[in-house]
Amino acid sequence: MELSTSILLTIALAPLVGCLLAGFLGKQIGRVGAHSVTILGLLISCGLSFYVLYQITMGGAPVYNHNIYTWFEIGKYTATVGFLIDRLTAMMMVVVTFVSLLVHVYTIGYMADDDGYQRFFSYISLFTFSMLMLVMSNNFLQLFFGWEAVGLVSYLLIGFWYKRPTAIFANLKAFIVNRVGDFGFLLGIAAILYFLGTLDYATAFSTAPTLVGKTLTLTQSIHWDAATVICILLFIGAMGKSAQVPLHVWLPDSMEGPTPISALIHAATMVTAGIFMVARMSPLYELSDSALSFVLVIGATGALFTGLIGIVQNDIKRVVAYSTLSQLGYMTVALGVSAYAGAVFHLMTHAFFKALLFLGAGSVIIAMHHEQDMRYMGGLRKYMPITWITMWIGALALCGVPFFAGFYSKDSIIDAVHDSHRWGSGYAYFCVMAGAFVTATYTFRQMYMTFHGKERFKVIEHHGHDHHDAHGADDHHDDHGHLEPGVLHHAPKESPWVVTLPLILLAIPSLLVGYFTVQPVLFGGWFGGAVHVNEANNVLGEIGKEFHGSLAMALNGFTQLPFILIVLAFIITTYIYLFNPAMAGKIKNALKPLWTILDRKYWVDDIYFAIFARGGVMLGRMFWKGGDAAVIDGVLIDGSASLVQRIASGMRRVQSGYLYHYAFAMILGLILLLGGYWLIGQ
Amino acid sequence: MPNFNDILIMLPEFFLVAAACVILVADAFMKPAERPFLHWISIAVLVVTIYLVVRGQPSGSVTAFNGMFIRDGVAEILKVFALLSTILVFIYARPYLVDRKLFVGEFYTLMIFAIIGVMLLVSAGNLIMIYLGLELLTLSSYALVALNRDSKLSSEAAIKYFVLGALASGMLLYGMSMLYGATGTLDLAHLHDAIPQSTMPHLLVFGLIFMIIGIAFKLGAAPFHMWIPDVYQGSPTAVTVFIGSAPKLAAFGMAFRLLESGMGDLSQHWQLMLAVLAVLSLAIGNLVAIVQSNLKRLLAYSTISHMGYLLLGLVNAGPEGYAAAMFYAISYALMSTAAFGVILALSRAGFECEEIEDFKGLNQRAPWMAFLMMLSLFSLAGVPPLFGFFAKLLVLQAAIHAGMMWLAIVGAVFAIIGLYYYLHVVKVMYFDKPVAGTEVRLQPDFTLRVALSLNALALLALGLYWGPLLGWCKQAFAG
Amino acid sequence: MITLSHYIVLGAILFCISVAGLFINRKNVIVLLMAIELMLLAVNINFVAFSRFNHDVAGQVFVFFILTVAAAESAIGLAILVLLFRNRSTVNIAEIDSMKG
Amino acid sequence: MFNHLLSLLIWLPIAGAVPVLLAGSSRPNTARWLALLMAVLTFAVSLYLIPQYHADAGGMQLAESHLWIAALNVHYSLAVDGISVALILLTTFVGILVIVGAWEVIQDNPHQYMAAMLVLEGLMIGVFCATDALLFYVFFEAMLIPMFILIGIWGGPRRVYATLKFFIYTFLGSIFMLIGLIYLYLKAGTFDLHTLAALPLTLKEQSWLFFAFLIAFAVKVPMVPVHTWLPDAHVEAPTGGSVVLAAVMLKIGGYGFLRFSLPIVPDASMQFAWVVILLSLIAVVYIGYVALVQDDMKKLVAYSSVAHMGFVTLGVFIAFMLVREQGNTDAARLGMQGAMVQMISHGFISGAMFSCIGVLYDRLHTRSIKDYGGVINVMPWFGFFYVLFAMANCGLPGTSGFVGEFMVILASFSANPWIALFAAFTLIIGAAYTLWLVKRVLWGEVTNPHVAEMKDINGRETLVLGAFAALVLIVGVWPEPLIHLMDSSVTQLVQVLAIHKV
Amino acid sequence: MIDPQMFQLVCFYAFAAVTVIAALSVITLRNSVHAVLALVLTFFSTACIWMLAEAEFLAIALIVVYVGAVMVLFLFVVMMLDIDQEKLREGFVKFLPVGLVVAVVMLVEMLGLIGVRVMHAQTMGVNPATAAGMSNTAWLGMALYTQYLLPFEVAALILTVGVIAAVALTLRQRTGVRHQQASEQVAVNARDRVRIVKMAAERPIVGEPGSQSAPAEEPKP
Repeated sequence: MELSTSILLTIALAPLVGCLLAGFLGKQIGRVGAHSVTILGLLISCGLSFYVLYQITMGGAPVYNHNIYTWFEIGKYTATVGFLIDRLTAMMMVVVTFVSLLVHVYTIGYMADDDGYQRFFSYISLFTFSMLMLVMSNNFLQLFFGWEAVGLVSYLLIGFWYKRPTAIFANLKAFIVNRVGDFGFLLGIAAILYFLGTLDYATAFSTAPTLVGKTLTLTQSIHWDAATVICILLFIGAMGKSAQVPLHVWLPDSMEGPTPISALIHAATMVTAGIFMVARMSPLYELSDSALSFVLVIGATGALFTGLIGIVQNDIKRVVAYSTLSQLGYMTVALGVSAYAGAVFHLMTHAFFKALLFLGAGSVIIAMHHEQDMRYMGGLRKYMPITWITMWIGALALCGVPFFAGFYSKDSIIDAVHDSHRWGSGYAYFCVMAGAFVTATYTFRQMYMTFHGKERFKVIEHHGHDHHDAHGADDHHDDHGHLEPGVLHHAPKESPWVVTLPLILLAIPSLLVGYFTVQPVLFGGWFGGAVHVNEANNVLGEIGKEFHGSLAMALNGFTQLPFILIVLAFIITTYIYLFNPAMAGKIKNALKPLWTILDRKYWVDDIYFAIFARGGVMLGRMFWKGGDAAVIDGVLIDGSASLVQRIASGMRRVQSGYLYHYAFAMILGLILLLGGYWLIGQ
Repeated sequence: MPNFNDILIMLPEFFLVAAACVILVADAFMKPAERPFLHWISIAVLVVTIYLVVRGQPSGSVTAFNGMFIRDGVAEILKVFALLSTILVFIYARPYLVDRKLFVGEFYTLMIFAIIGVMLLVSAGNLIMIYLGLELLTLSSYALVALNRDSKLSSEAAIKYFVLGALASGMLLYGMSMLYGATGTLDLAHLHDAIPQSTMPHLLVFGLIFMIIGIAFKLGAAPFHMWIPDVYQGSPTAVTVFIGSAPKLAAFGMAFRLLESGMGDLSQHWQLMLAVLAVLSLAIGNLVAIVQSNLKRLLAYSTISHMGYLLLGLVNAGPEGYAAAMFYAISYALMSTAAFGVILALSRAGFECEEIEDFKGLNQRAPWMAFLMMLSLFSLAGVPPLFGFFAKLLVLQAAIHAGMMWLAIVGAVFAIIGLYYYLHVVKVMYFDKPVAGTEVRLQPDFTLRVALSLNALALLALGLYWGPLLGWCKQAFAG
Repeated sequence: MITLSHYIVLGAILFCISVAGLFINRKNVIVLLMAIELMLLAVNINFVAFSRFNHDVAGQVFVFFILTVAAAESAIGLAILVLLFRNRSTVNIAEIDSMKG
Repeated sequence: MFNHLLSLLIWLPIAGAVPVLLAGSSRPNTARWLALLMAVLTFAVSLYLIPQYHADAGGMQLAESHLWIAALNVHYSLAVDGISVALILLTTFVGILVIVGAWEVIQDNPHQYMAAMLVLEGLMIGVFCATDALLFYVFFEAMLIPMFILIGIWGGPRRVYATLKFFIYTFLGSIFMLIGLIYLYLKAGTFDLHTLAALPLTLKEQSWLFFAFLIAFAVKVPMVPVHTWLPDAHVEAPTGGSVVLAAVMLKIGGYGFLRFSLPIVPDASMQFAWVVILLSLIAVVYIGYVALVQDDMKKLVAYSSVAHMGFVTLGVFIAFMLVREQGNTDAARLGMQGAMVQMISHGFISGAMFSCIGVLYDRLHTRSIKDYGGVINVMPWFGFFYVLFAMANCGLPGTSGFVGEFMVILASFSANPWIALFAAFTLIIGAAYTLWLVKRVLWGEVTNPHVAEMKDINGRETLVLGAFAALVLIVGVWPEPLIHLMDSSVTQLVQVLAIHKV
Repeated sequence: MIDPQMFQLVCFYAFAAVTVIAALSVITLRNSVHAVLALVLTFFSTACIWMLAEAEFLAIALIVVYVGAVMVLFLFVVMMLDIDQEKLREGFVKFLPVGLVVAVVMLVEMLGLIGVRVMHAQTMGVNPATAAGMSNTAWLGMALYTQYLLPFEVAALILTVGVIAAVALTLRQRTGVRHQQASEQVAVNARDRVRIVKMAAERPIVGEPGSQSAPAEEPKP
């Protein structure tokens, strides 16, 4: 059965309607009204997404690819707005709407006493709309629209607490770094239009083979392969959005936003847009090995080195954030070895367990009264058991312990890299393998520091309560500022059901989704025509030949190197954080230089800030003061004005007021005319 | 021998001479209280003269008194506008003169004699007539400049004007003598015919140089402009406004008669000289105006630059160029009467209102006057859609047509520099706060207000519809 | 034998003398007026000469008018001079510079 | 059929200025309402253009022509094509908003202010309608007078410097164009643009004329390096003046290129297209950096205007490379359409940005960024609009700011990837300066106690900003109607480019 | 016998020399009166030169008009204005070289351009007046009153202007001087003598009731 356009429009627009209602009528409809309309919108959207997924996979609906309206039409160039619904899209829609729905619910609890409640709901619904536009697009224009729109919402949400200097710094940074990516992305689109003459996916992909042999002339002597140029440019966009090295710097800072956002945007959905995009463009990427090698190396670097930073972080959300960076690296690596399905598969599983981890972290943060420093936590498991258990599920999934969702996706990627012969795959293999150990290390460390061991916070029971009321009406987050870190008003307690319910609902897929879907998605060619892999590059196909069911794969996983590394990490962290907490400090001191490198995040942020931010401002000032003010205005404009003035002042002196000078001038004129005539006559 | 027809041809001039004599005599027998009567009579006389000029205009060109007097389209247009501007001068001047106890009959008689000089000059068909017309005009002007007998500036201006003017007419005469020597005739038409057959051709250009100096002096083109700033500033404003209008038309007429009617065949020589003078005038006029603080003096320098533009038209040396130059002279006469008219309207007893400072915040004190002044200034600056722009357009076009693109570019560059000081005055009127001690006359004479408004608004109206005027100018030179 | 050039050269010399008189004289306005008379005289010599040598009456007629006008001009010039002296008690040109620039 | 529609459009506001002026300073409200009435009437008349103009047919329509100066063969001839219609609509629309925007803000002689605005509006419409070069020039220059007055009287502390600079700069540019036009007139015997377009000219002549036109329009656009009048003029102008200046007046420069440089001197334009392209790219990059470090809000937006107008000139002149070197007329159309859309869109966005700054200025009487901070705390609705326009200013898809830039970048990649590379840099630097501004003004804690007392926007201000916002979004989401309106005209222009005159 | 032409030439040179020297004196003499007298001499010698050119009427007119009228006027003015002669000639020498250079340059230019050599060939030939059978005066008069009638009339206008201007500029009704005008004294009206001033009553100063002054008495006519 053909999918109906109206259903698809409803899916996309329902969140937008919710957003507008909550945003513009927030005061009128109140808090309950705001979350009701947005959640209702999401429910509709999510339900219909599941329906679409069902129709596409089971219902036998053909791929939907239609334009809604024409955006512009100039000669042979047209730009339209339309939807392309295939399995890839359908899966993404489900992931997006499902996680978003849960985040909406979770927000009711998390943001309960925040002033910007309605605004927040409006934003996240807007985000959902944008993300849906991105994934459902059937052309590059709309893709770019969604791409930038999610960036906008991300900007708004990171800076949600706009009074915090760090938040408004982070959101500016996020937007601009993303813009660097978009810069490449837009050029990539321009290149596609130039070479293929279209912005439509279907047309572009079907004519993509004509790119072979075409080159882009940069100078007389430099000619670049067209496909490579296009792919790398597009991937630069993905690097921005999916926080790949070296454009990863914005993601850790984005943790300044409220936690639900970190879960939704900066873990589950938006940051994976780049992965989705590359998978979507697989017909193009398959044309360029060089581009894929580039992708591979970038991804591998991110997978390992950003994970390392996670080990030294103390902020509970930052650990998860670095883990996200690392996992995005894994996905990118998968793309780099043409394992697009693997990447998307990891994207899906990651969406669930990473959202779970973030929301769990958020739950902890609520319990800790918005204290995020793990050094003031510990032993929380007895206060908040549901959070504790669900987070462990997420953590194990993240580490890739067999049977958990993460195992299937991550192990497949490692295998795929192992089997790949692409340039850079050796380096990538090392990175992902080492990354597995690193992932396990920071994950266990985080879990131990948060939930196990001694309590490192103090509770001052009565004082805090009054205080809290008095300032409750003010901003929620300020009333802790004057307290000592780690001092709480009252004991931590388990979060309300609106918070734990999403945790549970996310824990289930984190646990199970891999087991049930790995076979069709990875090896069953589930994506069909949505993802295109050249036969020579089909590493997943190779692996698939050795695949004998999920159970077998999991059991086999226990014997593989990654699991051994996980165990090793488990042993080490357990020893340090459960039995010998002092050890951590000793190791830190022993490896001071290394620790500093990681703590300073390889100084990448500092270098960027110095070069681009400060450098840009300096350059601007130089241009302004030197170029505009000094040269153009100073010399050319005011200079010529004052020159005129000076000449004028000089000339007025000729008009001396003396009659004999006047007469002399006339006579001089006569002599000159006579002389001139004489000279000409000669 | 002259016959009645000759007198008919010269009827406007004869009428004016007669009227001047009547006024002169009447003034002697009038009480001071009856002076306003004289004022109105003078205006009426000029109006009638305009009527006579327009009415009796024969088609084509006719001469009277053995070729001494030419009556043609050029003369007609110049006379009409000269008379018109003089009427305006009379209206603008009256309150000013009354305030300063200068409201005397001599003002009117001398003005009328001057205007007779203008009329004779633009109609001159003989070098003698040019000289006499010129002298009638300048001698009257000398006296007018010195009219305010108790003013130091006035007498200083007069002596400067006199000495330099006499020097200039000396040079003009010297040139005429050379021309006469080379051709043996003083009649312009004969001169024109005799030039190609001259036995002493070198004398022609030699004389030409001296005559050009005479013309340049009268126009006020650099470097023969030195008298202009001092005379403009030193004269009573009522006289300045006159000097800025009709005599410029006369100077153009004289230039046309001498250069084209008389020495058209030498155009290749005088074109270049005029170009040089034009550049100098543009440069000096526009540059030095920038540093002025006295509005009359500023307008004087602006005159110099405007004469530079006028020369751009003459440089063309073709009917189109003359039409452009005449158009320019007319536009300049109208613009300068309007600008000086505002100064006259605003001044009061004991307050000349001629420093730029005096115009501070005029928009708040007298918005309408400020508006009229703004129109005049923008017109002088050559900003469309005002009259002055189109005049500039035509002369630039004439220069380019003559193949002197460089000259047009120079003109354009100096137009920009010139813009600055006009804008400065507008700025002072509109953007500055009024200062104490510069309270202007708030209720100027009714006729003055009406005339001034018409004058300034004409700059706008003519800017929007200047075709007919240009048509007349072109037609006058077409024959 | 007197030729035209004699007269013209004389005229030129007188003209130059008068011109020189105009600007080497830094003090007295009256001398300026006299220099102007000299200049007119130079012109008149030219006219008379040309008239005579061209056998044409016009030149002499012109001289007649120049003489007439010059008389009127002198009258006005001297009147202005008197006025100036009354206002400033001086005829020193070097002191007549209230207006400049 | 009524065939004086264009004349009506031009003269209605100008004639309307007279009663407004006569209302005098003693009856300010009469003047305001009268002015509003006139502006609305003009807008209504301009809306009537849409059904009257046949977008599919293209070409110059609704022509009227009367002999103006017979002696010089100058005609009062008006006609519009799609581009003009779009720009006229922009003008009349902005015309209403500036009058509404100035309602209570201008307390000092409001009748003069309103009258000047109306005159300015009529003259700007005249520029877009004129098909006679001299008539165009007259309107082009006459505009300066009301603008000069607007800035000079109601402007900021350095208004005199700014307004003189503005006037002289523009005059400087246009006077050379005048000489060029005279030269053309002497060759062709007419100022009619259509005839001039058909006039054969040697490459040398074309080159001189090209530079004469270039300087005139480059100043108006403004292009680097003749842009420095704009920041000063904007900073000192009253809000309405800034809005009109940015929204409409700058467009006249771009429009001039289309009407003069392209058809009259196509070969020289091709020859020197690189100059314009280079300057446009410098505008994008260099001015972007300069905008980044401004500490005056208006100056920042003014510089950003320069950068954005760079896309207009870029879009117009890459068309030459595309048509002549590659024969790719469609890409040329894309680029030129992009330039046109950018003109319209920049009209909305810059107008809106300046209106926003006006709102702030009316409350705090400072434009210095450091005096603000945390405005969102007290003015949430204002913040909404401000962020929206800021996003539009940095070209976020879905807003009109994106459309033109997108199209120009796409087209310029076809012309030369390097051009696209530098053009696309605006994505980064544009975001940087705009959002940094937003960060410093809107976000953060309230540090200045005066900010804490600021009231959110009132109904009048909401109307103005809302109207801008609506258009920014409509054009951003669905630009096709606008593009369709101009498409046939752009196509014809592109065809003209291909014609060699030499 | 001396060749008459030679004699004429000698005379010419003699008069020319006198003319030039006198002219130089005009511009260099310290004393204004002397300068005027030098100018008179110049005119005389020029008149003689004109005689040589057989322009008798003009020669006489020059003397009559100039020497007789204009120069007398000059003298009159020079003597009327009490000018400090010594002071006026200071610094004269300083500017002499410049003036000399300029004058000489100009003379050279002028003579160069005039082309004296060509004119050298031009001789006086027959007197046109004699040829027409008239005296010089009649010859001139014929032209003046026929051909040049209009200029002649205009010249009259100019002279009128000269008169008006001279009178207007110099005739002063002295305002500061007190004259007794008997006729007006006799014709005086009583009303003109006494001015009736109406003044507002002064407001009393509060607190000083005694100081309240009586209203000013109205003077009786």
